[in-house]
Amino acid sequence: MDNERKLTIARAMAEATAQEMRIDPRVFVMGEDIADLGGVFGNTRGLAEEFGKERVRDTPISETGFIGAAVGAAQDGMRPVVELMFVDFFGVCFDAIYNLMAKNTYFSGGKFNVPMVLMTSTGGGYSDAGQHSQCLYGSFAHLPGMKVVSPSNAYDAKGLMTAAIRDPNPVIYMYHKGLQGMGWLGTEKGAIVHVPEEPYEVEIGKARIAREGRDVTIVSIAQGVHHGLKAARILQDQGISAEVVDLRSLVPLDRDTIRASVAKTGRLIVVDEDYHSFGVSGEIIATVTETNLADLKAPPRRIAYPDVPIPFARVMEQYCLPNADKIVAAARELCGAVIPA
Amino acid sequence: MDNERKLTIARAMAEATAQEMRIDPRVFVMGEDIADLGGVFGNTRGLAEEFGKERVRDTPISETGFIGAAVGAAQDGMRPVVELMFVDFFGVCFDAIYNLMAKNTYFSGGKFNVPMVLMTSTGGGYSDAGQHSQCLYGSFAHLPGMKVVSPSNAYDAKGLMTAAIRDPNPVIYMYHKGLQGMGWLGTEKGAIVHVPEEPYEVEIGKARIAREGRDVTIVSIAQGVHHGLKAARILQDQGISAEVVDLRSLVPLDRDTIRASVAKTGRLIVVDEDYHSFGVSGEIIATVTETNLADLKAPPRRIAYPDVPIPFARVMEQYCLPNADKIVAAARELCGAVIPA
Amino acid sequence: MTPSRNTLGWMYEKMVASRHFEELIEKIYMEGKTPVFNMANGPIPGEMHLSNGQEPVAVGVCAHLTPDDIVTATHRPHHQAIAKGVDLKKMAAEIFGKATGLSGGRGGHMHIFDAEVNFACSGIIAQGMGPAAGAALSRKLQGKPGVAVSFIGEGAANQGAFHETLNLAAVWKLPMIVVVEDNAWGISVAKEASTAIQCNADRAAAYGIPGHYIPGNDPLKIYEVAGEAIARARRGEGPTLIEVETYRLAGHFMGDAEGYRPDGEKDALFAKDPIPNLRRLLVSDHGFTEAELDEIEDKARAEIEEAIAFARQSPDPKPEDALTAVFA
Amino acid sequence: MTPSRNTLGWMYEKMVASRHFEELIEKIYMEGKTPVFNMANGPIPGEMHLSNGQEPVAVGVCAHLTPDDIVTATHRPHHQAIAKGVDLKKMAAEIFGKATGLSGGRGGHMHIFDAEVNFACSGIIAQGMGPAAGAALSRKLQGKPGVAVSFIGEGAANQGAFHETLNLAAVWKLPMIVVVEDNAWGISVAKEASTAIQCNADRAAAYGIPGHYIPGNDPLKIYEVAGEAIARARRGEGPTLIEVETYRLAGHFMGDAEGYRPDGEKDALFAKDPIPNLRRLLVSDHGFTEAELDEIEDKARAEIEEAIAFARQSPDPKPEDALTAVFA
Ligand SMILES: Cc1ncc(C[n+]2csc(CCOP(=O)(O)OP(=O)(O)O)c2C)c(N)n1
Ligand SMILES: Cc1ncc(C[n+]2csc(CCOP(=O)(O)OP(=O)(O)O)c2C)c(N)n1
Ligand SMILES: [Mg+2]
Ligand SMILES: [Mg+2]
Repeated sequence: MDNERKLTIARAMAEATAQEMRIDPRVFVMGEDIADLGGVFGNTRGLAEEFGKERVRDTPISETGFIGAAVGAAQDGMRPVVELMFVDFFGVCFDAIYNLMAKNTYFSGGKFNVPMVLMTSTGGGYSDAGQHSQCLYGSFAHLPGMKVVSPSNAYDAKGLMTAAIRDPNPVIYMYHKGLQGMGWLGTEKGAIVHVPEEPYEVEIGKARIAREGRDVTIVSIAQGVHHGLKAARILQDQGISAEVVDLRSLVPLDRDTIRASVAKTGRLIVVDEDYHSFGVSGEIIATVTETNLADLKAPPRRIAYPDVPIPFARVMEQYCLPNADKIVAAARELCGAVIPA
Repeated sequence: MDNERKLTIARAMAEATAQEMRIDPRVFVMGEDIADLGGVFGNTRGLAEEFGKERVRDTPISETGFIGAAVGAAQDGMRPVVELMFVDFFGVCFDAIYNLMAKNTYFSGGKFNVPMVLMTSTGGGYSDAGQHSQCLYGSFAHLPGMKVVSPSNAYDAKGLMTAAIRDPNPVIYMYHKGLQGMGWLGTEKGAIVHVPEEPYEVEIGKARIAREGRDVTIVSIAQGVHHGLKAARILQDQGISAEVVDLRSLVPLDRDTIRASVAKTGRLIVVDEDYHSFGVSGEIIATVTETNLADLKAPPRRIAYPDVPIPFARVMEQYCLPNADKIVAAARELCGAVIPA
Repeated sequence: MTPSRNTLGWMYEKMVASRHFEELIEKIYMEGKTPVFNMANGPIPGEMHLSNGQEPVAVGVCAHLTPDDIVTATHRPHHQAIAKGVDLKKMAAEIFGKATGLSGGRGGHMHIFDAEVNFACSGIIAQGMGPAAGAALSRKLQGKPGVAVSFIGEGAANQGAFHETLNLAAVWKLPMIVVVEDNAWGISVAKEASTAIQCNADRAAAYGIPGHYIPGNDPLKIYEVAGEAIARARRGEGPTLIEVETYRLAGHFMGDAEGYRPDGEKDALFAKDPIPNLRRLLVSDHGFTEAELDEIEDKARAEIEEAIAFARQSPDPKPEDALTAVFA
Repeated sequence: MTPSRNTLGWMYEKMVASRHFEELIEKIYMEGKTPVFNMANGPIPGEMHLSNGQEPVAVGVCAHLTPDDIVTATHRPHHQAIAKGVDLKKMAAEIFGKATGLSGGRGGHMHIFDAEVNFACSGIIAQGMGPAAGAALSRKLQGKPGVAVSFIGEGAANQGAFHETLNLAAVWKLPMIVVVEDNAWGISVAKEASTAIQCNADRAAAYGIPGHYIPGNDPLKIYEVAGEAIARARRGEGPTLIEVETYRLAGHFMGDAEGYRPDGEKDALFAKDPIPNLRRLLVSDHGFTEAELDEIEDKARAEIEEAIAFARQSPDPKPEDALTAVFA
C-alpha cells in the first residue's frame, strides 16, 4: 500500500528502542555520539531528547570500558543497548564481548544472564577504506554465546531490535551502513519498507524467503540480500528462477530453511560481503553439503569479499564487492545457461 | 633412527629462534614471562641467557602496547618475535593484530612491510576452562593479511618457525599446548620427533600427507593430526585405509593438497578443535565441494568443538573435544562399514 | 575507623578459612599429579592460583560489603570469594568440577560466579573492571544502593581496561572501588620491571579521584582506608583507587618453580605472614583470648573441611550438560 | 628555545600549505556530492577529516624532526603529514584514490603511509601509539638515532592503548613523544564529558614522565616545549607527554552539521585562527615583511595546487590491483 508508513532502518531501530524504553525502565543506551548526535548512523536519533542523558549516555572513546560496563549492568538486571560505532573497531574491545558478554552466562551455569544488545555498523561500498568498511559477520558468528542478527529492511530491523532487547541473552545487532537510509551513505530503496507503529518481534534465528524460486538458491544477509534480489529479477528475464534466502540471523543459523531451499532448487550461491575464507560462506556451503549432497545439481558457489583488506579507491573496492552481476553470472553458470558475451 | 636427536616442539621453537637471532641482529623477542621464565610454555627457554634481556624482553601485561610496538619495530626494519601467552587473550589486543599488523603492508601499498611473528598457545584438554583453552584457528585465518601456521610435531615446529622469522610478512604461529612437550601439560609422544641441528625451513602454505590412505581423507592441524593418525591406525585394523592431511598452514591454505586427497579417497572428515561453525571445518568442506563435488562418495563430515564455551569439568571438556573414537565412528559411517555396537 | 570486636573476629575467621581452604586445595590438587606433574590429572585439574598471604586485602575490603554489593575478581579469586560470602560448598564443588558446583562445573577455579552475593570473575587480566563499573552504573541508574569493588593485581594496572574503566567511573561518578593487590609479581615479572612508577595509587591523579597506597599487608589499615572509600562511594561521591601491599606466599600457580624470586624473599615473606600477625595483635591490643581465637580457627577450619568434603562427595556433571547453559 | 628565522618561515609556510590543502580538498570533496550529499560520490569519496586550525601542533613539533624520525598519525592526518614532509603529490593522489598515490589508492585519506619519511597512520583511535613506541624501541635496540612522535586527539587519551603505550615507553625509556591535540571535541562529545580531568598532560604522573600542557594553539610555544621533549628523548632520557590546546575549525568530518557546538563557539575560534595570528607576529616581532610572507604563502599555495593537479590528472588504479600488496 502506497500510503503505508515507510521507515528507514535507522528510524526503525530508534523506534524499537524508544518503545522498549517506554515500557521497560531497565533499558538504557550507551555509546559514542549516541546522545546529542543521535548516533553517527542515526539509529539512536531522538532518544536523548525523550529519555534524557542519564538513560542515553555518550561515552568516552573507551570501548573496553563501556562494553565491559554493559556486561556488568546486564548482569545486575539492566538491559543495556550499547553501540560499537563501526564493527571494525572490535579489536579494541573484543575481550569484553566474547570472553565476558558471551561466556558469563555459561561460566555462571545460567545463574547470571547477560541481556544486552550490541549494535554495530557494518559494510562498505562508499570508500571508507580498510578500517571502516568491513562486515566481520564470520568473526562474531564463529564464537559461541552470542546471538548475531542483521536486518536487510526496516521491518525486520524493528522486529529484530525489539526481539534483541527482550532477549535474555546477548545479541550482536549488525546494521549495514548501505541500508541505513542515511542519505550520505547512499540509500538502498529496498530497505525502506512499511513498518507497523506498534511493537512486534521478528524471531531471532529464523530466515525468511525473500523471493521464491525454483532453479537456484541465493543465500545472503543484509546488503547481500538486495544484490540477490536484483540478480533474481535479472535472472527471471533470462528464464532462471532464483530463490533468495535472507538469513536475518547468523546465530542461531536457520539451517533448515537453507537446506529446504537447496533441496528444492539443487543449486546454491552464497553472497557474503565478509571475507571469503573461514567465514559465513564456507559455513553455509558445509551446512548444505553435510545433509543435502545428493540434491546438489552443481557445485555450490560463493560471491564473497576476497581475502584482502578493503581498498579505498572506488574502482578497487567496487571490483571486490559482491554485486548482482556477479551473482547473475554465477547463477547462469550453475544452471548451465549460456553466458552472454 | 633411534639415536637421532629428538626434540619437543617447545625446544624446537626455541632453537629456531636462537639460530635466527645468531645470524640476524634484527630478530628480538618480547612477551610476558619470556625472559627469566623462558616462556610459560617453554618456547623461549635459554634465549634470555644467551642474548640478554635487551633482545629478549619481558613486557608489562599490555598486549595492545607491546604487540602494537612489534608492528612499529617491524616497520622500522626489525624482526620481532612476540608472544601472546594464550590465544584466548586476543580480545584485548586484536586491533594491533588485524588492523595494524595485518593491514599496514596493504595500506602502504607494500612500501612498509611487517616482518613479525606472533607466537601464541592454543588448545585445551587439561581443564583450563573457557578463557584458556581455545584454538581460535578460524578467528585468525578469517582475516586477511596475516599468515597462520600451526605445527603438529617438532620437525615442522622448527622449520615453520625459521620460515616465519624469515618471512617478510606477519605470521601467526599457533602452538598447541598439548603438543609442547611440557610434561605438566601432558605429552603427545607423536609430536616429539627428530629435528636436525642446522637451520631449515618448512614452507608456509604447504600441507603434508601425514599418512597415505585410499578410503577416506582426514584433514586437520596441530593436535587434531594426532587424533587423525590414531584413528587411522584403528581404522586400518578394521580394513579402512585413511589418509591424514596435516595442514600445517591455514593461511595460505593448501587447497590443492586437500582436493587431491579427496579426489582420490572420495570421502572427507575434517577434525577441528576450534568451534564448529563459521570456521576452519566449514572452509575445508566448502573448498572440496566447490571443485570436487563429483568425487564425493559421501557427505563430508566434521568432528569439531561444539559451539559452546569450553567447560572446566574434565568429563564435560572431554565430551566436547575431538578424539580418535569420534573420527573412527565417522569414518566407518562414511565408508558404509558396520558400526560395532 | 577501627573495626568492631565482632568484625575483628570475622576478619580473623575469614582469613583463617581462606588460608585453610588454600592449604587443602593445594594438597588435593597434587593428588594424582605425582610422580609426574600433569595439570590434567587428579581431582582438581587445570591451573590453580592460590591466594595464601593475600587474605588481608579480601577481608579488609569485604568487611564493609553486603551480599547486595558487587565484587569482581580475577584468576586468583578464592580469598575474595570467601570474604564476600560466596557459598563455600558450591564453590569448592565448582573447583572440583562437580555437578553441585556454582555453575555445575562449567567455570572452575578461574570462573567463580555466585549471583546470590553478586560475585563474578574473569581470568583475563583487568577485565573484571568494566563489569564492576557497569554494576555500579546499574545501581546509580536504578537509584538502588550498592557499591562495586573490582579486585585486580598490580600487574593488571598496566592493562588498558584499567585506564578506560577508571576514567569512565570517574567521569560518571560511579560507586566503585578498584583495589590493586600489589603482591610484587605478575607471574615472573617484578612490579618495577613492568610498571613505570612505584605506586599505582598515584595513577588516581589521572582520573581526579582519591588514591591510597597501603603498605604492610595490614588488615586493619586496609579496613580503615577501604571503609572510607566505600562510604564515599555510597554517598555518591565517586570512585577510589586503592593499592595494597600484600604477599604472594605461593607460586604464581601450582607447579611454579619460582626461580625468579631473589634468594631469601620467600623466607622474609613467611616471616611476615599476616595470619599469625593478626592473631598476636588481637590478643595484645584487642582483648581476644587465645581460647577464643582457637575457637574461631576451629570453626573456620571445620566449615572449610565440610565444604571440601561436600565437593569430594558430589557427583560429576553429566558430560552432555556441557552443551547447556550457553544461553539463558 | 626560539625558532630561527628560517624555521619561522618554514613553520608559516607549512601552516599555510596545510590550510590551503584542506581548503582545496574541502571544495573538491563536495564535487559530485551536491545537491544530494552522498559520501560515495565525487572525485574524493569516503570520510574526510580536515585539520583546519590544528596546524600549529603539526609544525611546532615536526620542526624538530628529520625524515628519519618517525611519526604516527590518526584519522586526521593531513597537517601532520605535510609538516613531516610526506610527498605532497603522492599524498594528494592517495586521497583521490589514484594509481600514483602513496599506496596506489589502497589506503586513502585515513591511511597515509610514506616510508620515505617514516610516516604512518591508523584510523583506529590511539592505535598509532603502539607502533610509535615500537619504532622508538627499534632505534634503541639498533643504537640508531631517531625519535618517534605519536599524535593523537584528546578523545584518544581515554583509550586503553594510551595507557599501555605510555607505561611501556616509560618503563623502557623509549625515545618517544606523545602529542595530544586537544581540540575540545571527540566528534560530538566534549572533552569534559569524556575525560575525568581537565588536562591530559597531568596523566604523565601515572608514568613518571614529564607532562606539559600548552594553551593557546601557539606554534612558538609548541615549538619550544616539543623541542625540549625531543632533545630529552634524543639524549636517551625517555618519553614525554604533551597536550596542546588547538582548534578544530571544521566539522569532525565533512558533512558534520556541528549542532552540538554551543552558539558562538565557531566564531570565537575563527577569531583566533592561528595562521593570521602567526603572520601578524612574524611581522611585529620577528622582522618579516609583508612581501616576504606573501611570497612564502604563494610558494606554499603553488606547491599544494601542483600536488592537487597531479592527483587530478593521475589515472585510476587497475581494479584488479586491489588483490595485490596484501603480502610483501
Ligand atoms: C590479558 C591477559 N594477559 C595475560 C594473562 C596471563 N596472566 C595470568 S595471571 C598473570 C599475572 C597477573 O599479575 P597480577 O595482575 O599482578 O596478579 P597476580 O597473579 O599477582 O595475582 C598473567 C600475565 C591474562 N590472564 N590475561
Ligand atoms: C577505537 C575507535 N573508536 C571510535 C572511533 C570513531 N572515531 C573516529 S574519530 C573519533 C573522535 C576522536 O576524537 P579525538 O581523539 O579527540 O580526535 P579528533 O577527531 O578530535 O581529531 C571517534 C570516536 C575510532 N576510529 N576508533
Ligand atoms: Mg601481582
Ligand atoms: Mg578531539
